[in-house]
Formats: sequence, structure tokens, C-alpha cells
Amino acid sequence: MPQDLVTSPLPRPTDPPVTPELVADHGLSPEEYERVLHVMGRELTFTELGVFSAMWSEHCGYKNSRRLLRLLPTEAPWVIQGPGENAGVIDIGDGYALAFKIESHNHPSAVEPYQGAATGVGGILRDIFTMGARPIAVLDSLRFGDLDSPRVRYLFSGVVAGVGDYGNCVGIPNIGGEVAFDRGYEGNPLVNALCIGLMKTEDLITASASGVGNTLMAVGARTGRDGIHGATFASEELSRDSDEASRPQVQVGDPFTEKLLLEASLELIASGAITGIQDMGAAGITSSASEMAGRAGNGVELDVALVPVREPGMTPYEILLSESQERMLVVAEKGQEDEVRRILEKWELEAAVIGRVTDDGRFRVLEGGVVVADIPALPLTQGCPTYEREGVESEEVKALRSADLSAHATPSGDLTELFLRVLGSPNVANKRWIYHQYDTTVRTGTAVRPGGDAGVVRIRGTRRGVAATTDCNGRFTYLDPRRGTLAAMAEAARNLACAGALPTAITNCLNFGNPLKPHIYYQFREAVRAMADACQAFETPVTGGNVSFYNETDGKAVYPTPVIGMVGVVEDVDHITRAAFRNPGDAVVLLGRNSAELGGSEYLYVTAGLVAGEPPEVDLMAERRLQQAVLAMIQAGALHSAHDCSDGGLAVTLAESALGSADPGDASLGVEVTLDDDLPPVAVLFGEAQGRVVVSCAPERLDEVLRLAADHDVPARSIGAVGAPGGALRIRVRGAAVELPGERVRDTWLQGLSGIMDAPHAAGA
Amino acid sequence: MKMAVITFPGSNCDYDLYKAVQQVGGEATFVWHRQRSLHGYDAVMLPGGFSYGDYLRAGAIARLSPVMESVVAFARSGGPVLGVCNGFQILCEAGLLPGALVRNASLRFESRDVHLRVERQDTLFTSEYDAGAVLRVPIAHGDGNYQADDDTLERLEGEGRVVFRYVDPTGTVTPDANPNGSWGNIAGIVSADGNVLGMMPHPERAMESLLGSADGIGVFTSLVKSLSTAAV
Amino acid sequence: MSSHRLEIRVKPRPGLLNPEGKAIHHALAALGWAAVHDVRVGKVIYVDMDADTPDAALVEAEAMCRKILANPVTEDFEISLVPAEGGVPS
Amino acid sequence: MSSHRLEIRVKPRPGLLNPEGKAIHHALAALGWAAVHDVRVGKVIYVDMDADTPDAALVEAEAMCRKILANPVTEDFEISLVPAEGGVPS
Ligand SMILES: Nc1ncnc2c1ncn2[C@@H]1O[C@H](COP(=O)(O)OP(=O)(O)O)[C@@H](O)[C@H]1O
Ligand SMILES: [Mg+2]
Repeated sequence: MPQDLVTSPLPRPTDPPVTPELVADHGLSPEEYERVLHVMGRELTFTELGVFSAMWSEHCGYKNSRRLLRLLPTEAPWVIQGPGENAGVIDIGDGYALAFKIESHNHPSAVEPYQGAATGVGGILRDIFTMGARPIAVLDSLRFGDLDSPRVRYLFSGVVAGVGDYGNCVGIPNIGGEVAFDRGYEGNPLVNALCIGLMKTEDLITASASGVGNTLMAVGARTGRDGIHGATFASEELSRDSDEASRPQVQVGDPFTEKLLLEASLELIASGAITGIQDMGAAGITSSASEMAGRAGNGVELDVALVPVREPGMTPYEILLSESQERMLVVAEKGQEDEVRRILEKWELEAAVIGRVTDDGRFRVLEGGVVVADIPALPLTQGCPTYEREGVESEEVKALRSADLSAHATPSGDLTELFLRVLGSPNVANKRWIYHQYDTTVRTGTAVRPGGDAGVVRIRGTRRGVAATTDCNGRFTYLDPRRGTLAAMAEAARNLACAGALPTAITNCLNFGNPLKPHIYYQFREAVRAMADACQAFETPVTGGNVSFYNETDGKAVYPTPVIGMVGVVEDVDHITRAAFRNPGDAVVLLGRNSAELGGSEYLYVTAGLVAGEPPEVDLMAERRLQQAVLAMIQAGALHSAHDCSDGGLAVTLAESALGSADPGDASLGVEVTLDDDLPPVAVLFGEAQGRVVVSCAPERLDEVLRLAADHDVPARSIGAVGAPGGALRIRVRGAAVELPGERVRDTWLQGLSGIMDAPHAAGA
Repeated sequence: MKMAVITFPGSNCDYDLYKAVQQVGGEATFVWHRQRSLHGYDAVMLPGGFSYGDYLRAGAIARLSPVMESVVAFARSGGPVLGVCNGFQILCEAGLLPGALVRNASLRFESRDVHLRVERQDTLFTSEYDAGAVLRVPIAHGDGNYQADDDTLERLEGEGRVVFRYVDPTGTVTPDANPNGSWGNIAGIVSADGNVLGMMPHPERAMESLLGSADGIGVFTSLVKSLSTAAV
Repeated sequence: MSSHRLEIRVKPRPGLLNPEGKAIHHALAALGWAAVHDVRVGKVIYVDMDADTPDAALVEAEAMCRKILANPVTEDFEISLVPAEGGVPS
Repeated sequence: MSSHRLEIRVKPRPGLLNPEGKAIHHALAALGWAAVHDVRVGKVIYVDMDADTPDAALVEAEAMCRKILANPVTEDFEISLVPAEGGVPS
């Protein structure tokens, strides 16, 4: 079709007129709309307004984040694909590359937890396999309000079931994740899912519409009316009546179709019949088609009448913006359409030609041959205005941070009782209630399952493995976004090192409130700056991520939660190290230094309901040395276990290592240590000072371990010994002690979360 | 030793079974569910996963796949058939094994290691184990709760067709050791002729201590051994 | 006070994808039932309960649906009284 | 030839364990519905199909149930014709 004929589509008879109110309803400011008019050089049709509003939404356009995100380091010799594609890709050696990315599905999960979480997993899997990688593991990072609320229990159990059922059905093992319960997330759960995929380096494919004249095909599930305008929806705050108002926006996932789509996509990519493939995710066909065109510097033309639909009577607006799940847009090499159909047919899926790649740089949409939208692709995908906002720290948070905690350094009761309260808190307690609902062993690659510091998958045919973790302590980031983010980075890297992996790269999921509020923008800015610094220090570039703003209910934002998803390479599977003590009589060594820091701790939350104080300080260089020391010890074969010290503090870390998996058939061991620091016992036991790892080794390797620590300039000391199977936990601190039979420790830890969720009252919405 | 690993739309443990067979020296071939012939295979394996998404009932749609007529014929002629997890569910739906696998009593997906007691050592699939041996093997299923009517259960027990039972680490049958509510802690059963084994736990995921356990190897070495003895 | 049996049909909302129905539709077509043009699947729940009158039982059932049996975001429900004899519950 | 909607209720056989029903029964009891004495859960399947007559549709539905929709070992089924308007399938 010659371009000059089609620049000004006529409005469709049933379309509403584009009024300023309608523009506002679409989330575009008057200034932004001015800009749209300038780009277009004419008035818009209703369909075009829908397209712009989706692409220039926060979710797709990164209006309020893009400028700051440029601060993040994205390059390193091992980075094959940085941000901007469906997922980042790194070289992990031996001819293999790893694709990985994290995504949020917070708003959908707040409305319908099961489907919201399930479709979140579905979306992130598609981001991975559209790169040509086979998904090999999933991790999930979750946050909810306190579990005493029935609504929170309903959200939590729905989300876990949704994450589980989807990944289980597709057959991707879950290897870890995290969960936190805190009133800071009441009403606004955070559901972030990370997927990692493996490919041969040469199999990488990108999502671009290259090759003028090539054919656009819609592949997979049909397009329905579900989830229309999800991208805009994800960019708005929840209000009290969202449950009601959002109904049509619920998308239902079909993991079975996803599994077929996964196999078909990998086969398509291997066949050479296609040149590009992209998930129809947020903003559906609109974003996939226009982004693919934008990346290639080409145009696309598609006809909505050719798109297979689930319901009759769908308008172009609906078809373009539907977020029905399990669909892909494929660019087939001209003449290869039948090959694409043949592969899809084998997997019992549909493939339909819906358009072609053009050379005019336009995103043009027809309805039965009549043009309904004609937009320049590059301004649509890249031209969204970006903002740097004003950022000011909230006075309230400043006050909380400078709260005087000295009274809390004196125990409010018996230390042993206090320890049990911390250990039994759902935030600290064993998480099997969650991961026993996740298939963790399918694909026979999982060397370290959930429950340790990081999950590890071995790579068949090599000596290598990959490790992955997600981390963020929202209380720390709330009290001090900079320190909190440094701590999240440090914890993630420590977790990997403890597993025997070299931290290699990160993806991030930035969950924040409304960025137009100065105190939220302040949090966001400080978090991104801190992340950039830590990425530099750890040499872990950012290869992709996701920003989720507007996590607010009735004006109240969640804690700023920049979740770090970090991956690392295990050189040799023999290096894989676990958190659990292995042998009675082994020496227990503390690496790093205790401090008097109680700010933001679980102890304060559990014993005083407080989220206050300075979060622990982070020394990036000391962290780096610690990670290197731990890795050196592991690679020397000197360690029997390594466990990072985080939520709950040192006492909890020791208990976790002693308890091990606590699975039937795995003995829990005792532990006996003495901590003679000149510090308040409460701080030594429960403070969450950074930069600490508890390792164990055979007594005859103790000197070597201490020497390796000294070589790396890491403080280290032997603090005690591993006890007998079923043995007691004994932690002595200056004139006081935590002392408990092993059984009691184990029961408290196992029941802390399961006990709440399995109680009869847990039922109901 | 040629083993057919049948792949249905939604199977996801096909690759794991394939690797397990290879590890014990067998020759594994994927057979797509639309293929009709099983000519030339010495054994047939139905993998775990979610054939057809487990929609309607786990295994209900897969058992109508074209290949299933041949699987039934292969089994009826005495050929060894192993169904793991979803494979077990399909075998029940197809009538090659009695009973049904319904929702786990917890109503949740259950994924963890369990302990199994080898109840019968004189089968094609267990000859390499000691009778009464206790194995550590992963489970991962939502519908593994074995149920049948009283007559069937009586017959299964009377004829000694329960091959694996969920037990605690010491080998004792206890309610706590039962992960899904199965009647009699049943984890795996054989057909009356002994050539069809269905089990919910995944022996193919317990082939290497690196991944947690190597206790599942015996199922595959037993099969290979009995096939090679039969071939002589 | 007497016993009543309620039959509660919990159905997926129109417009939402119903993957189970889709899979069954596909299977029926493969088996030769080409005349089938749509399939949707929900749950049927039989509740046996004591109540003074059938109407009182219906009122309770409606409350149960709102509270726990149906998901208001994705499902609709219908309730009928059915004879208890020879019926389902055991 | 016209379109008919069939409502097929697939119910667990009496005497067989019904974990969903049991769990719902527990949950209802925990929520205060002490008057409930049994709950059983099955599936309801809506099939829209073309057939010459309603009876012909019913005959087909029965065949579907025997072939695939119900498991004879564990389930019974019942079929009704229901009006298609305002119903479930979309
Ligand atoms: N949502 C989840 N999904 C999978 N595994 C989880 C989840 N939450 C926690 N886990 C597992 O439980 C372990 C302990 O959880 P947590 O205490 O939050 O981790 P950390 O040791 O990083 O502080 C984690 O290592 C993780 O593997
Ligand atoms: Mg922890």
C-alpha cells in the first residue's frame, strides 16, 4: 500500500470521539498529548489514542525512571545482551550463555492472586524463551502484609499456588526466592518472578522486525478481551474499589499452552524460518509489533481482521491492547510461513499471518484493509517523554531512622524466649510451606533446592553450574534507600559466594510507590544510585530489569523494594556448598565483624512492632573481599558449609545451619558457640550487621581457613563447634546465653509459617 | 535395549526419563503421541508432566492419544511398561492399572523427597533392590492420592501388587510419611501380569547424589537386567 | 430442622479464558465431535445442611458462595435445591 | 440444525474420598457453618453444540461422558439441556 494514501485514517463509526477527558482517562497529561499531536501532525483516532496511551504508559515508556536507569553499569566482557531486549544474556563459558530477567506482577496479584501470580510466571518464561534460551529455573520474590489478616493469608496462599501451578505445569524447577511479611505491604503485595534460561551462545535471537517484506505472524493462543489496558493499569494506584473496577482486566493463564508455545518457539528459532520473535506482553500486539519495528528501524503493517480472536465483535482497539496470555509475535522469513505453520501445528497451536515488515518506519494497522491507525514507530516506542522529578526525603522516615533504640539493646525478657520469637517469625521461619508447592527437581538439574542461600542448577555435559538468588530487605530500603539497596546487593552477592558461585550479573525489579511524590522519587533515585555503585564495586553489570511504580493503596506506598536478582557461575560442581553444617565436631567460624546495629531488624519488629533506626552500614569493598575469601575457601575445598548472615541475625544463621533441611532423613545437628564481643548481647544475637558469613570446616582445616581470611583482609575467628545429631543449640554471649534442645529449635522454625497457614482459620477470603 | 519414551503435549519429564535410561546403558527414543506404532521397542515409558494440562482429570485426555492403542497392545502382550507420575495417571485412566489418582489430601501440590519401601523385589522393575529397602526419591504432584474401591484394594493387597509404599526414613508406614492421602500409603502398583508399573514418585530424578539421591537407579537397572535376561 | 441438599454451580465468568474448557473442546474435536463449538468448565458443589426451611438453606448457600465457594473476580454462581436421596454425598 | 447448550454435572461416586469436598466442609465449619454435614465437589461442563434436535444433543453428550468426560471408576454424571442465553459460554 503506498504510504501517501494512508496517513490519516478515518474514525470508525462506533469509536468515541477523542476528547480531553478521554485523553486524561488514558493516563496522558495534556502536555504529553500535545507531544503526541506534534509527532502525528494531526488529530488521533480512538484506536491510535489507545496505542499511544499504552506505549507511553509508565509500564512501557519508563517515563519516570529511564533517566536514572542510565546510571546503571550495563557492560562487561561477559555481557552478550544488555538491557533493552526481552532479557539480558551473559556468557558463562564452555559455549553456553544464560538469559535471565525478573518481572513484577504486583497489581494483577492484588486483584486476583492466583491468576495474577500465574500469569506473572508465564510472562517471564516467555521473555526467556523468546531469546532462544530454554528456561531452566524460576525464582520468586514475594511480599505481603502481616499474616494475621485473613485477606493477607488469602493473597499469600493464592499467589504461592499460582506461582507453583504455572511453573510446575510447564516443568521449570523453582530454585529459590524470598518472602517477607510486614505491614508495609498490607494491601499491596509484591509478586516478582525471575527466570533463567540456558542456550548455546550461537542460538541467541533478538526481538526485531528485520527484513523488509518478511511476514508477521501471530502464534499461540487466541486474542480475547482479557487484560485490556493492563499496561496502563499497572501504572496506576490501586483504590479501594479496584477489586470491582478491575474485573475485566484479570487475565487467565494457561500453562499447558505455554509449554507447547515454549517447545514450538525453540523449534521455530532452531529452524531458521524466523528472524525475530517477541512475547505479546504488556500492551499486547501493540508493543510487540511496534517495538520490533522500532528496534530494526523498520515499519510494520498488520490487519486486525487477520488476528485469531476468541470472541466475535472485537474492535481494533481491543485487539491491539488485549493482554491475553500465551501469545507471540513472530517475524517469518518471506516464504517460510508454511514452515512456521507446520511447526506450530505439530504442537497443536495456531499461527496466522497478520501483516508484514515495511520500510516506511510506520506502525500501521488495518481492519479488513481499511487503515485504523498509522503512527511513526520510533517516536511511539522511543519518544515517550521522560522526566526527572523532584526528590525529597520524607520527614517521617528521617524521624524513624533517628529513633533512639538504646532501650531495645537491653533485652525485654529472657534471651532464649526472645530468640524463639525471632526464629518462629514467619519472616525467619522455614519456608517449606511455600517451596513444597513448587516442583524443584524437574529437568534433573537442581543441585541446590530452595531453602539455602542461593539455588544452583548444574549444566549437563560440563563441570559448571549457575547459581541465582533474589534479595531485598524492604525495611532497610524504607529507612534508608541507599543503605538498603547496598545491603540488598551485598546480600545477593554473599548468597552466591556462599553457594560456591562467582557473582556475575544482575537483573532488578524496582517496586516503588507513586514517583510523582517527591519522597517516593527520592527513594527511587537513591536506590538506583546505590545500585549503580554496588554494581561497579562487585563487577556485576545490570542486564535488564523492570520498574513497577504506583504500588500504593489509598495513598499509602509500599516500602521501596528494589529486588536484586543476581546470577553467578559455579566453575565446578564440586564447589557447590550448602548452608547446612555437615559434621559433628567441625569448627564454626565467623567471617566479618559483629556490630551494635539493631536498626530495621526483625528483632525490633517482632519484639516491639518497630521499623526504625539506622539500617546496618555496608562497606562495599569489605563485602567484596568477604565474597572473594569465601570463594577462595570453597575452591580450596576447605569448607563443609557456608551461610550468609541476614534476617534475624547471627543467632538465626547459626540455628539455620544447624537445622539444615530438616527434611525426614536429614539429621539436624547441634551447635555450641561463644561470642565474646564487647557489645550488647541483643545486638550480637539479633543485629543484622552486613558483611558476615558463618562457615564450618574440619578442625584440621581451621588454620587454613583463618589464613585465607587474613589473606583477603577479612576478620575471622573460630567461635565454636558443630554438635551431635539432634543436639542442643547453645550460644553464649557475655554472661548470658541462648540454650535450647535441638527439637525445640526445629519445631519453632518449622512451625513459624506452616503453623499459621495450616491452621483451620486460615481458610477463606 | 530400546526404550520408547512417549511424549504427550504437556509431558515435562520426558527428557529426565530419557537421560535416566541412557545412564544405565539403555537406548532411549522419544515417541511423539501421534505415532501409532511401537514396533521394535523392548520397553515403553510414560513420563511425568501435565499432559493436556491435567485438564478434566490428570491423564484423561492423553489416554485417548493415537499412541495409546499401541501402548495397550504392547502391555497386553506382556511388554514392560513404566508410568511415572503423570504416566501412572494415564495408565489408570487407560485401564491398564486399576484405581484412580485424585487430588492430594492437602489440596496442594506436594514437592519434596519421600521415602519408599520396596515391597516386592521380584518384579521387572525392582529386582536390583533388596526387599524392604528404603529409598529416598522426589515426588512432585497435585493428584497423587491413590484410591480404588474396596474390592480392588483387597485384590491389590492380596495379590501383592503394591510395589512401593510411602514410609518414614526407618521404613515404617506412618500417616506422616504419606504425602498425598493415598490408601494404604500406596506409591506404586503393578498390573496383574506384573509387566506394567505405575508409580507417583520420580525414580528418574534420583539418579545422582549431586542432585540429592541416587536411590532411583535400581528401577532402571532392574528393567535393563530383566530385559537382557529375557533376550538371552 | 431438616436436611437439605444444595447444588451450587460455580462457573467461569464470560469473557475470561477457560483453559480447561478449551482443552476439552480440542479433545472432543479430535474424537470427531466437530459439532461442538464451545466448552466451558466450572465446579459443582453439593452441600448437605440442616436448616429450618429450604429458603433458609438457600440463603446460607448464597452467603457461603460469597464468602468462600466462588471467587467473585473470576466466577459466577447458581444455587438450586436438589433431592438428597440417591444423590451424591455418601 | 440448531445450537444447544448441555449442562453436564460430573460428580464423585458415593463412598469415594473427595478431598476437595472434605476441605470445603472443614473450611465452612471453621467459618461457623456448623449445620453443614457433608460437602462433595465435582465438575460442571457446559457444552455448546449443533444438533438436529435436543434429544440428539443429549445422546451425543451421553456418549461424550462415557468416552471421556467422566471416569467410570470414580464418577457419575447427569446431563441437562439449559438455555444458552445469558449462560456461561461466551
Ligand atoms: N517465595 C519463595 N519461593 C521459593 N523459595 C523460597 C521462597 N521464599 C523463601 N524461599 C526459600 O527459603 C530460603 C529462606 O528464605 P529467606 O529467609 O527469605 O532467604 P534468605 O536466606 O535469603 O534470607 C531461601 O533461600 C529460599 O530458597
Ligand atoms: Mg533467611
